[in-house]
Amino acid sequence: MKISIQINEGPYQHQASDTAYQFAKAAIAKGHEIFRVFFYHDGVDNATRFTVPPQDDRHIVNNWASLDIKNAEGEPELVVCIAAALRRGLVDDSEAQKNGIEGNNIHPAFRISGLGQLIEAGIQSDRLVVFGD
Amino acid sequence: MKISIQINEGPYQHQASDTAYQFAKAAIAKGHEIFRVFFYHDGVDNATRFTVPPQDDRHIVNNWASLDIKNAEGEPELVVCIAAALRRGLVDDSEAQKNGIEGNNIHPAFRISGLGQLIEAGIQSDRLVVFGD
Amino acid sequence: MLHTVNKSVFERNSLQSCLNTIDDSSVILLIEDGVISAAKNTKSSLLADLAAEGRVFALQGDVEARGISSKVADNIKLVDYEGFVDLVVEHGTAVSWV
Amino acid sequence: MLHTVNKSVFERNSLQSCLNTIDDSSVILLIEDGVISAAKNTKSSLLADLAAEGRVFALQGDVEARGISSKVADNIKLVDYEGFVDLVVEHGTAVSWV
Amino acid sequence: MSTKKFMYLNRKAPYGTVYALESLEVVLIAAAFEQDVSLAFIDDGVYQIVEGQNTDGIGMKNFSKTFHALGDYDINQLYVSAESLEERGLSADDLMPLIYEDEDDDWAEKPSVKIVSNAELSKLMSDQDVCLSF
Amino acid sequence: MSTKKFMYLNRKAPYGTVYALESLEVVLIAAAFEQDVSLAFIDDGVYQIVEGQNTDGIGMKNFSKTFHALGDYDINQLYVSAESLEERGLSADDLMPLIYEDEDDDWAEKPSVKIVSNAELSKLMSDQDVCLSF
Repeated sequence: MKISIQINEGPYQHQASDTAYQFAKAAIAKGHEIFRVFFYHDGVDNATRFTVPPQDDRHIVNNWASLDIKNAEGEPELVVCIAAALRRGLVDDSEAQKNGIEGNNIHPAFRISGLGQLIEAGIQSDRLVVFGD
Repeated sequence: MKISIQINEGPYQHQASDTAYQFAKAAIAKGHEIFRVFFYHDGVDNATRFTVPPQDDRHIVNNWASLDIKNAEGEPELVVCIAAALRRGLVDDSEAQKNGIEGNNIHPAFRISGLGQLIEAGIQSDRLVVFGD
Repeated sequence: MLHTVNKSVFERNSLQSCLNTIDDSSVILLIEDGVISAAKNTKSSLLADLAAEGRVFALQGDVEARGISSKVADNIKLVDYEGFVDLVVEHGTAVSWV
Repeated sequence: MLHTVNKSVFERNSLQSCLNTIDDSSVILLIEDGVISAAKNTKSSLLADLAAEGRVFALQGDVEARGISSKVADNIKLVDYEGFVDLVVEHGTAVSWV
Repeated sequence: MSTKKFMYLNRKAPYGTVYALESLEVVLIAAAFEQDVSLAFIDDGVYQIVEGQNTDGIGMKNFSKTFHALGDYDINQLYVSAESLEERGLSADDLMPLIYEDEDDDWAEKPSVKIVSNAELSKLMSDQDVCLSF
Repeated sequence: MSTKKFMYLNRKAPYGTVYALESLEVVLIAAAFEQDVSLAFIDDGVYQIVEGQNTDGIGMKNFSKTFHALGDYDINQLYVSAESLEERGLSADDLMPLIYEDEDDDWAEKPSVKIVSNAELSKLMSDQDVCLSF
């Protein structure tokens, strides 16, 4: 089955991202396809490459990256909402340049795109499951 | 009176940071001293210089920076908890170097320090007010 | 003491928890979504006695933002952010029921 | 339908809201802090009827994390993350009471 | 693309958290996808469409007027829980008069907001393919 | 530095949110400042000190054992709401046996956890100079 996931909260503050990761891993193990993971609201903060958790704790960003969820064109299907990302300071090179910001913090396993990607995930997938606060 | 503030949530997702900012501005207007603002939990995300809110919306990070809260030595008293910051991907040059991260995202009006700064704020201030989810 | 409550009484237990442990001289300030508890509704009775004693305040900006200015329950006093600061100064230790 | 509830019945209204609108064939999965509502307590009656019909599940990892394995109310079934996936597959549209 | 029934489930008050605003942003984008879109306002979500919101005092953007634009995007199924309104001491008169023009009825102006019981909401929800929660 | 009475107010369950863990991190740091420190566990906060937490199944760090270290840092005033326990079907026996060694009583081991009524909690809170909420 094709399953998509929406994540509304950032890493560590809420369990939402952890639960969604465990769910995605289990779905893949059972032979399902994760069509897309869409990071919305504070969920965009799951996509930063600046995270350094304590050594004895899980690394939520790397956990997501390790699932290596990509589409047929090889693009990441860990998708970060652009509007939510800009509001909260999660940028890639392109957005940094457009907005006069020096640097970027997006992890390469994720990509930034529009909200249409969430709707599309709802249309294309057999199931969409939301994880939030 | 000496007043300190603890902020537990990031910008935009919750009103906590907005309310705390309005409270701090009003306190200053009434002649009180804001001894320290301590950003903890997701509150650390208030300190990123990467934020680009929509043009018709308030810029929460710049709002805080505009209060220009400094101590007698000219250091910012907008203090970000280091443990919480590293977990969530908010870094300055020094922490980036220590942890092998290329780049930084801290806004120059803030500084990263330890949790002891929160306890010290409680000891030194006449009041400590917490804003959260 | 000053107790701040920032969530709606319909969504969370924080107002009830505050009321469970509040002492006889403390006051409550409703802020953010907490002002929803200031409106006349099926749970108004929770705050009625304290409000009658003049011990319940609500942040005016938050009341207006939620469009409930005309519905604020009797005896609940509206304050602005400067009034919030005054309450913090006057009432000593501040407890936030976040 | 599958309804997930991730907050404690003591803290938030989400379980009650879910129960207000759930239809006769839907099931509920308690996850994260939602598993607190799976423990025997003063609010167990809320879920008793649905549980007796075999329509209430709780995520085992979350139950164990909170140290309440021995207190899970009668008829509430424990599942792991693979069981969570199965529930999503079997029950169609998923509604999250976040 | 196939047509699916999408429901946007709104249970949070505006301003205290961003969910109401960012939910509205999704709904506006969703309009372009020509799916069957409905919005449900339950619990404190009903405050999102209360008339007379004024955010001057809190320094935040008042996005409530954007709800008036939904009709122009053919989004005209806004369901409000009667029980949620009543509990909060609110009635239909307290809500914004949101309308749309019905192209099948000579563009007559009709109300977009329907107040329904929780039992009716239950049926509506059971009928959805996708439920996005905010 | 002057000595103040600090209370750490814990009202959230562990793991669902980070507040419990990060509150404990503050308390451990606070020990170095030689203030009068107490912790209150109210509402779902009581689950923070329930015995037998096992996080193997959720991939998160089990930090509950850290509470046992508090005694060594002279933090031994842990107040638990009796009403909160009762409502949740919990009793004193369900809590971790947290202890400290009383240096004024020949290092006798004593319990750090005191179960108190909400009325007693109210008095304790009124006595504080600083209340940090998590």
